[in-house]
Amino acid sequence: MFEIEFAFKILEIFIFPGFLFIGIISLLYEWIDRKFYAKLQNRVGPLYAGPFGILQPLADFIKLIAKEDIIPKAADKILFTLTPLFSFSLMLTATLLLPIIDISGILSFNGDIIFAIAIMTLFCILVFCAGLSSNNRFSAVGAERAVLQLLGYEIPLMLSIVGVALNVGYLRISEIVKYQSTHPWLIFGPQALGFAIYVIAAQAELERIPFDIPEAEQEIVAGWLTEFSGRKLALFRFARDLELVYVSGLAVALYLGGPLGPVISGLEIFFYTFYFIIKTIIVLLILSTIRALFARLRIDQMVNFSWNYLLPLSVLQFFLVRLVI
Amino acid sequence: MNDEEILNKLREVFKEKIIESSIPRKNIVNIVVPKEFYKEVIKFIVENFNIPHIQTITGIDMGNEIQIIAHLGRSITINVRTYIDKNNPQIDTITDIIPGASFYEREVYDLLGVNFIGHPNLKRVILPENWPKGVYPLRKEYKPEHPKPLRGV
Amino acid sequence: MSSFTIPIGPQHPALPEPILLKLEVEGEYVVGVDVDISYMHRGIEKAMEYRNYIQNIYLAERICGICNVAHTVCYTLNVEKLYDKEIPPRAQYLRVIIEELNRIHSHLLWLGVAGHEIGFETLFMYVWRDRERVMDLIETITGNRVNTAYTTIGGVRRDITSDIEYKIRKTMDIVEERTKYYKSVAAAEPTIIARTKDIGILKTIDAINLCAVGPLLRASNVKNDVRADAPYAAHDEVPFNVITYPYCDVFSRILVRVDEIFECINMIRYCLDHLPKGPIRIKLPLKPPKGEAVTRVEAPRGELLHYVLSDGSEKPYRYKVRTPTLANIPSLCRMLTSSGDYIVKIADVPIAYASIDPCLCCTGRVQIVDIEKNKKWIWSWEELKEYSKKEFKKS
Amino acid sequence: MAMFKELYKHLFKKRATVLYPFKERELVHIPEGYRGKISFHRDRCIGCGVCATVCTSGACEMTTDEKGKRPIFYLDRCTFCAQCAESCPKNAIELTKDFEIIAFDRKTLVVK
Repeated sequence: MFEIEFAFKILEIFIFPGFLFIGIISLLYEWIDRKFYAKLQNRVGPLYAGPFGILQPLADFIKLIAKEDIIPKAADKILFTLTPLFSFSLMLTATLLLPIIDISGILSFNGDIIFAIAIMTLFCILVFCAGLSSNNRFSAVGAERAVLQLLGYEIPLMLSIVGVALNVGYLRISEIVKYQSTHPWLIFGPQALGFAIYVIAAQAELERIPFDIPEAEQEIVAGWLTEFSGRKLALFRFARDLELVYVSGLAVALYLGGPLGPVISGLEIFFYTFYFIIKTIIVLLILSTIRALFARLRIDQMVNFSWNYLLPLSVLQFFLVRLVI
Repeated sequence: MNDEEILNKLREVFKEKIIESSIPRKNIVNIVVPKEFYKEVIKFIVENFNIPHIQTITGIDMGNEIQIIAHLGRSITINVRTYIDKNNPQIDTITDIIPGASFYEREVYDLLGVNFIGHPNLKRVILPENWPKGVYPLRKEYKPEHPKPLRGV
Repeated sequence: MSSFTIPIGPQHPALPEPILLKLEVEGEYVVGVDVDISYMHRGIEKAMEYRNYIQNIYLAERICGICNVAHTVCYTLNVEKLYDKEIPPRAQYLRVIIEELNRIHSHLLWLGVAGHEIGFETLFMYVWRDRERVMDLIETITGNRVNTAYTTIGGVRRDITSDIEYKIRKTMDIVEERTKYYKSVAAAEPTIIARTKDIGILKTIDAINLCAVGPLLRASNVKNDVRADAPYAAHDEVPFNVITYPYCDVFSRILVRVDEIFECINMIRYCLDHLPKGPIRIKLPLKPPKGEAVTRVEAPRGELLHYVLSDGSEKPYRYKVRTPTLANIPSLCRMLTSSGDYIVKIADVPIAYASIDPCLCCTGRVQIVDIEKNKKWIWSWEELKEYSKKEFKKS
Repeated sequence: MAMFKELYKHLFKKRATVLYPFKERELVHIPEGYRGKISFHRDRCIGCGVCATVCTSGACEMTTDEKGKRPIFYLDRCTFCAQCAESCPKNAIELTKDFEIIAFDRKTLVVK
């Protein structure tokens, strides 16, 4: 019996809903993001690879893998080589926390929500290392900006997530999802504000307009990514896609009731997966709309914004939660 | 102040220092001065007619000498021109009177080899850094290698 | 804090054309700037001395792709002054129409680029889509989208039929509506205001002293426009307002350019209403008489000056072009340098740079023939193929 | 937030892009009088050589064939200014509406 369970666990981690599944939907989400963004701008978006260009992210990935991999002479070679690998594996591990086919993810333990927050910060620190290790001026400025930006959005992000934990009374994602199966979804209530703060902070975490300051193309070329090429760039981009899934999946688990919904018994896995995808896509579309709506802020304006508005709002939300309970 | 008043005033003040003067078209005033008085005349124009704007400085290779024209003014164009020796092309700078003339003087320096005495930053502005010294593209003796387009397929 | 240099350019995503801004940077603050504009030199002034006056129309047009009409209008007006002949009024009106159309397309292009520089991709996409209507109109009138080749020595080359006139009026209505919308967006969108207000300040006194021209000068609250000060073509008959704004920053440059689009639209409508009848061009001989002429026109980027010295032959003895961007570069250096309370950050450099609407291919015009003595600058086709094969095998 | 309404209006609008090279070729509108590829009428030409004189880019060169002098056009250098067509006294040169002149070999871009 133990062997079969073990084999199932392996299958879960590697095939479904583990690495393979996550990898496929992360590429799919990149496509949705690009296509929707293009649609909002009255453009076409990816078009030629596959039907409606659906294979374009995969094609980009393969193309980058095949390209020449350049390590600058002045770079710190070990760090420069390892940061893409670390960030990719970090994000891959993080996605195991997401509840997809069940109320708990593949990885679930008490206090995993703290782990989930830590991963986001850790990714930013990897970005900083990547920027510094390439020993390029643009990268250095980009890395510096990434950390400054982290100082801006990290605390509101944490407070909004902690607000959820406070509401439910557990520091465990599966418990939060379970709570929402008996109660209304957390977004209906004082947590709506928390959701808004989470989405804005997530946009900063993902470094997308209006918070794409660390890789602002027009100012510092590609920011911390400037020197990366070939496989390393491919891994970073894949890590970004995985992060997109992770961030939106976390939003779903925390505020939108996780993968839960009306099901026909016996087909739970199918329905849960379906609901998960639908809900994450909704979050994704919100993120894409924000991306199309704004101009990029300057780094000092971003930090000002989050300390002047986001932080007081998240503290307010914190108190609201206390009052309601 | 219209063009004729300006010309009369200039004639009145500088008298024989102005070699030649004319109004070829409406609102254009041409005066020719020796290079010693070039700066003085421009200073007078800038201060007395309230014309702080320089349109550009044109340098022309006239064979044995180089002609420098400073086009001043906004609504009325005053062309102050002077001739300098081609073998020893030197003239006073006017950047201290009009700061905006800096780039025009550098351009003339770069392309015709005119030395503007007193310019704070007389560097190359258009030619590449490794362009040979003493070769000035806009002088007539400089013949480009490919003045005509390529021929045939 | 020790400072270090960040090179922006000659190749950089924010720069459509090669320029090198050597920024002296302390952290995020820019403390000094050095500009190198020598990357786009094509030797047009020298090349003009080797071509006849007809050929030079098209060479002058290629000084700049975006404001090419301003260059051809300036060139043809300049050469016509040598002949001292009266140009038919209908041609002058048609020149105004095409020039103002060109200005609309240039300002819309700039608005899109400004959106792009502050990371507002959506605005960029929308503005450029609507600019296409103006481009299509220019194509209908002249036969080409960009290089119009419309004005020629002695008049213009094509007439406007009633069919085209109807198209122009219709498009003008659409463009006016869209521009109104973009103005409301620029005035209401907080991120645009945050990124452009009090950025790239050029005080009125500095703008005058550094001889700034065009929208840059008008945004610093100086009422100056060549079309009003020294009218050319039919501008003395066509009424328009000179737009000025007093804020002296990038935001005020946006407003100046957007408002100018409305003025252009009104001027085009006026021209269509009052288009005189008659011929559109007169034939002039190939060789102009001896003489010289200076002409200034208001290009979309500011005052453009052409100077010609003719020695009576079929080629000009000297042709000089001073483009608006060169005139604005001293002002740019002032804008990008922090001094006292005024602080420039790296993030502000692209939009401040873009706010002068730089056009570097206008600025450089000198021929580079050979840099090293033994190396051929112009390669034959076979040589190039050989070279690429060799390089390919090496790698 | 100023563009929110506009963005969602465009969700239901057709894209502005024309999928030109592979599909929707019929949507590419070429106006009358477009200056495209040159077509040359040998029978009208008198070999005066004005076109070669006025050509800015040296795309037009004079040669001789069995009927006498005639111009030859190199489209890879042509700037499509139509000055040659305008200067031609016999209207032997015309600019067509054909704008697709991409070729693998420069030799195919010669109008004889």
